[in-house]
Amino acid sequence: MVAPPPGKSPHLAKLEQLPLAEVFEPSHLELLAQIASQEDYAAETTLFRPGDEAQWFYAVVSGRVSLTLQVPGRAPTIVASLSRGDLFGWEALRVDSRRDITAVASKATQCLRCSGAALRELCELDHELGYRVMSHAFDRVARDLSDCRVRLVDMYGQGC
Amino acid sequence: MSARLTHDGFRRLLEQVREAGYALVGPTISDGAIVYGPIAGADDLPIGWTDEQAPGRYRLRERGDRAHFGYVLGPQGPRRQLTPPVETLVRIRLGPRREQGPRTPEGVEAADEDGEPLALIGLRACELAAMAVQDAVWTGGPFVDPRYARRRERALIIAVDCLEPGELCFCVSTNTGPGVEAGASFDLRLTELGEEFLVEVGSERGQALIDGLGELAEPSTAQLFAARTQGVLAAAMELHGRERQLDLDGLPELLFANLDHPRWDELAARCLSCGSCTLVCPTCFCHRVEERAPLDAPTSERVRHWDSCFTDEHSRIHGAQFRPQIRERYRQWMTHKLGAWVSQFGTSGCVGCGRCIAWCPVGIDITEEVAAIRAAPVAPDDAEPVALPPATTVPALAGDPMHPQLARVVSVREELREVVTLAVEPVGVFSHAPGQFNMLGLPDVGEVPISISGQAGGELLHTIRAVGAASRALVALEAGDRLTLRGPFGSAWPLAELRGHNVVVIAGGLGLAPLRGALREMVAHPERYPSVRLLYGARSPEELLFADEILSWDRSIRFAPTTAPAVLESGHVKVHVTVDGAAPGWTGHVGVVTKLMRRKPLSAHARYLVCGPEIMIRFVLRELETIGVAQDQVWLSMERNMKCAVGMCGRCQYGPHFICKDGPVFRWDAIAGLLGREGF
Amino acid sequence: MTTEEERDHKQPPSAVELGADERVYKVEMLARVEGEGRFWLRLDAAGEVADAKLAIFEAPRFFEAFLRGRDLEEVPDIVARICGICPVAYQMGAVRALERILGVDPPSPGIRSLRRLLYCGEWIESHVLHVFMLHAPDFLGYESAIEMAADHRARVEQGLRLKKVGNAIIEVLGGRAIHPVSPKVGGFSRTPTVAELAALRPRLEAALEEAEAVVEWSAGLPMPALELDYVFVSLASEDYPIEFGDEVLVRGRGRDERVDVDEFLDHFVEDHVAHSNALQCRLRDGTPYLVGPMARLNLFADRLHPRAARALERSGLALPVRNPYQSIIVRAVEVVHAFATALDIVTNYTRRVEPAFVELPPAGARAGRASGGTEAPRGLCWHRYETDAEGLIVDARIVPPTSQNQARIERDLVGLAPQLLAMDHGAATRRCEQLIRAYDPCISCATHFLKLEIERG
Amino acid sequence: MAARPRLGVFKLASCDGCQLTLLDLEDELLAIAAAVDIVHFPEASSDMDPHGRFDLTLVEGSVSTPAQLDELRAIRAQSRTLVAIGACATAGGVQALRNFADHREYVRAVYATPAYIETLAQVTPIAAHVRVDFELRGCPIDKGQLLELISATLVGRRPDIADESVCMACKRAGQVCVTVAHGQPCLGPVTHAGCGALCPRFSRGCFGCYGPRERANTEALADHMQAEGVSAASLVRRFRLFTGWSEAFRAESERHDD
Repeated sequence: MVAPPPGKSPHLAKLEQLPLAEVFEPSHLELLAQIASQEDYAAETTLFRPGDEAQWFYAVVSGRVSLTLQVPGRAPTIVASLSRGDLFGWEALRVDSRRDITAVASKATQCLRCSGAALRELCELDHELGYRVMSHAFDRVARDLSDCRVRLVDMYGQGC
Repeated sequence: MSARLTHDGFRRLLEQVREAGYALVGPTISDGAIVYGPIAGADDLPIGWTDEQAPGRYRLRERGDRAHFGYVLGPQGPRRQLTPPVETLVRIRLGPRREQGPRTPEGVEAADEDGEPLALIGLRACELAAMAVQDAVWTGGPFVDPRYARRRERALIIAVDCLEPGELCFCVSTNTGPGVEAGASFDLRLTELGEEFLVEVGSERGQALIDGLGELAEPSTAQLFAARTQGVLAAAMELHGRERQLDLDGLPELLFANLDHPRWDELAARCLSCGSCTLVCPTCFCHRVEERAPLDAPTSERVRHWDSCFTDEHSRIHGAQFRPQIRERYRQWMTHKLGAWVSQFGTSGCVGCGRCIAWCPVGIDITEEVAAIRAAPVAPDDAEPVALPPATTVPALAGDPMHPQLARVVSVREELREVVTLAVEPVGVFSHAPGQFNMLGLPDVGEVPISISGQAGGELLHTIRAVGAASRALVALEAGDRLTLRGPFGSAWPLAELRGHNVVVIAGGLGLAPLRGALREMVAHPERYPSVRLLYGARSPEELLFADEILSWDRSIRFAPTTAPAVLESGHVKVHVTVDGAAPGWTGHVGVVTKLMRRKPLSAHARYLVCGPEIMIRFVLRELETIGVAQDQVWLSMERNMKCAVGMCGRCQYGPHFICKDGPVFRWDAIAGLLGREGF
Repeated sequence: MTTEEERDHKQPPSAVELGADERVYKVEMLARVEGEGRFWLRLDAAGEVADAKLAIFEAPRFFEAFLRGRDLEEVPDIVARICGICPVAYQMGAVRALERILGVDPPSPGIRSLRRLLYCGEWIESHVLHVFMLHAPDFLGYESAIEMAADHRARVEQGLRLKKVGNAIIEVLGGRAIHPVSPKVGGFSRTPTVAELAALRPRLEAALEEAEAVVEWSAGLPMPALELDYVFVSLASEDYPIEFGDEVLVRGRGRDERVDVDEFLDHFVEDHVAHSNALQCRLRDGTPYLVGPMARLNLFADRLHPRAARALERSGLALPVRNPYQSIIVRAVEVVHAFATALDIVTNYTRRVEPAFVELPPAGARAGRASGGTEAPRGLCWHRYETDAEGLIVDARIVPPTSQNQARIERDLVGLAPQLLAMDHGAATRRCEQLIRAYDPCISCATHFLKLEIERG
Repeated sequence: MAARPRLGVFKLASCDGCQLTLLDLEDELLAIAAAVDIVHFPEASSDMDPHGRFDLTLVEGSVSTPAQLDELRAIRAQSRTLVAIGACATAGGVQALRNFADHREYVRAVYATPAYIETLAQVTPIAAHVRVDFELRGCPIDKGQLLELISATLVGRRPDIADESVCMACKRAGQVCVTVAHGQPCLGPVTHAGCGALCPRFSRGCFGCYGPRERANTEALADHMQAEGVSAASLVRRFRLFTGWSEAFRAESERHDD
């Protein structure tokens, strides 16, 4: 187990208010806050685009982030929108991975972000923390996957 | 009063009946079977003939005596006479052919009146019981079919006791025979004893006929004893002793608990799904309604045809087939006949006549199938049990529910691509409750159920998407055109029950239309509905229905970047919108409606109204379950193949429910066991 | 032979290099005939016929092969499918031949008269269709009866009305006008009740009167002059030949010849010619001959129903008829004969014919070989079957009327040639097509008997 | 007035009976001719335009020669709504019986003069080659259904032609079942309705000329027939008739054909 470093991170308070705080011990939150930084994005700022190295892992504090897919020859489509509490940029949890989607702040947005490498290292050091990060991540990804499946059937397109 | 009647007396009785203005319908030999058909008199009866029956087998045989009713049962009961297999409901005068699309209606005429009243001769106890079942279907509910009612009321019934039940009879199991009980609905009852009949009078009409025969001998006690005790009771005892029985005890629950029994698969391997059982069954009533509008004919007709739950068409709705497998079709028939029937009509749909066994081309025996399931029930799976609600009791409505009015299109508002709202002006005062639907139609193409998406003064709003031929034709109507309208039908959103509660409305796609009336009501009355939230999902921002109106309910939201981001003080209504995908610039939510539900903390104590495609409803309900919302706090609106809209055609059956009559708005617990189940 | 070359046989010589002053009349797709065919007539510089062909490109259907191995009781259903216009002709020919094998020929007088009634329905339906819908527009200058209806609506409606009565007869007896279901070896699966036939009577009476008037109308149509020499061939019977007859009468080569139906193939031969998917039938010496209404009337006018005989007399048509265009009048006369015969049968039907069919010998005793002929609307239709003991078909031969007339049609085109030289090309081509149409050729029938031999081993 | 919809009638390998059904609509023919422009119908009119655009095309017959295949593709290319009419067009028809001959033997088949004849190895329904908008069944098709088809197409709705068993029509007609009451084998339970239960009305079993209905449980029917004494050879012949090349009937006949 890794002991939290002395001194409170300035981001801990923000982190504690996010829904993900529920799954972590206070000590874990402190550790996470240590590697996190707060970023403010003006509307229309692009956070990353396909091909970029997947360096950062994000949590939305306020505002909105749109994930957009660009299919050549077609207008770009927003496929998901993220708001307070949502996590994104999961690619950063994998080693040497790249982005395959565009993330844009669709209005003035504040995020907490941490480096994927730092987070992976932290998880490696503290398996209890690692387990919670990964099971939380799994829960969110599983829900996203389920939502995606629902969208596959283009359900609103039916009669009714 | 009872009397004795010789063969000659009986012959004179029939002559009298004919002279009294009745058309005689009685058993007569045709194509190698004894069928009910028009007869001229007693000579046309199958005197001296009987029938031998076995599963999938029927043969005539000479008896060697002069018995007039010495046979068991023909292939079809009097259902044929009371609800003809093909019957015109209304005629609609048509306007001129137009450049495009169907002709519009100009007048509605009732179909022709019947001719002479019928005298139904030779009906057995099981057939009287079947008639009572059909009475419940056609005349016992909130709607009355005037055609059936008229024929039934006018028909003279001469019933006959069964003294020699057939091989396939099991009426003692269903308590519908073999003797015709004194209280049954007959004008005269005959008991055939050798060369004469005992006749019992059951009505004034019957009495008058007997009186017309002059002085008749009264039966002795010994004769009465021979008829009732030795005859009927002995027949009943014999039936009791037989192997073929149908144990009705707890049968609805047993069948609905065994929807996944392997026996259904075994059945499906043998069943031809030909529909014969349903069309020989004296209580089946399913039908389809067709538009008959031949080229350039000046009128079109709405015609009903006997249909069957074994046909493809019966459970089809623009492209979707709810019961594609034979297994599901047979299961539908049996669970309805022996199960749901009880909750719908207060009686089993089986009267033990054995016709479905005899006339099944491969001899499937319903009693055997039930026995097999009863002998080895499978433990109910972890799916919710199917609730079998008591029959709905709604006050009767007057008039012919199949007779449409001609309503005028006042205006057409294009909502979305291929979606319009028709403002329609009905004739006379029209009142409805939000959630109900109307049947809108055009005589060249047919009728479709369309929910009422609002009422503005005398104008009824219907929001329609062009998906099938009929809806496409409706969408193409213009102001001033006329269409046929029947309604309002179905259940409504429980607005009264919602008072004082926080209400969450979850809608998807066009599912907002049936909810709009309720939402308008709640928006207008903050004092009754302290908090109203609408979660609405659509495919894209362009496909958000009623966008302007939604905006007016909650000024804090904005749909499109063009809308000014002015945040007004929100009232008691809060609207959240999500889309499946959007072009850049959209600042609203993207994702399915269930994701939106997770994002907006929802209360376990609120009341929920849900409408949208069935698949969305299922996911929404799963989410509500997670939150811990009780089933009695959720109402949802279902869609199926509504055709008659009054619970008579059988097409929109959903387990024990008729969606048109018991729905479309259901409380979750009523249909929880059925949602997402294959074959329903 | 390559595919290219093969096709050439059925193609008109449009691509063929024409010599100077050669003339070609051709129609790529014959209209208002049943089935698909084309013709061409090529005249050389001297105006002599170089080539006259009726090419039938309707796809062959190999019926005789399908029949092999089928139960003889299935034959009436199968042969009906040879032709949608004259299914009854095939059914009746088949049951005659098969009943002769089984020794139940005819099953009973009642069944025979119901068969004649059924056949009358088909004659009416087929002839009326031809007279009003297919042929008459030629004489009045229309492309179709539908176009003709714009100016002659009452006439076209009359045709439809008469045709409907013909169909009604078939429907009462056989269920449906096309491929009726009741005819069977040994009789019918079901015979009509007295009431069912009686219901036809008023319609037949009215139709008969109308049909008599049609004869006069047809005789008044403007008709091209043409006189040709024919050998006439028809089934012979005690009556005007329809559904029954055991001999074939040949007239036109000196003394009348009579041929037993069982010896038909000893006197008539079928050949496969390159330009046609149908077999061509000729007399053994190669002479083309004519079957159909003109042949029947010329041979048996004395056996016409009196009302038809009177109608013929009133029409002024002189016998023997040798102008093929006049066949429209002959058909109209036969329609009267059919209506009058049908009315007699219906009037005399006072007891339902029962049993509807006679029992056939049991399986194991059904072997044999026999022929049967009937007079289809278009002429003699001849069948021969061989069965094994179980009653399965071992061999089947069917000679339909149109393959018999095919060689004769080509000969007619040759006979027409001298008239064409003086006409403009379009008119001459139309005249040729009209000549072919006068035969009411049933091309779909004609093509279905190419033999499919399977070499085994 | 807008141009009338253009109707084309074509035939491939067939007996002409289905297109004759159009001419057999004696009471409605002139009304149809008024409502649609009959552009191509060689059996009825010499005014032919096979190259037009067709709003409704009726095709009779099955594909049995290379030329027919070319023609069919050309017809499809010009047609808005293409309807296959009859057993030949929808199931191959009686001529598809030759498909059951052993193929190797078949290619060595000898005709009277084989070189003159061109045929494809197999006779096929038209849906095997081109998209078909609707299949009107029957050998022959039913007049009433044809009229319904035309009426429906003119107003843009799907024809109200139920894919249900012959038993449904038979029972509605009040006909006594020939199987149950007379022991006659009958294909009615597995056959598409439309004929009005004609054969049972004429005291005989259905022989399947409308082809299989949806969910045709041919196996159950054949097993039952066999139990009642129908031989395997007879079962093969019963399923192998005018709609014998349809998937359901073909599979069933092959199941009994050793």
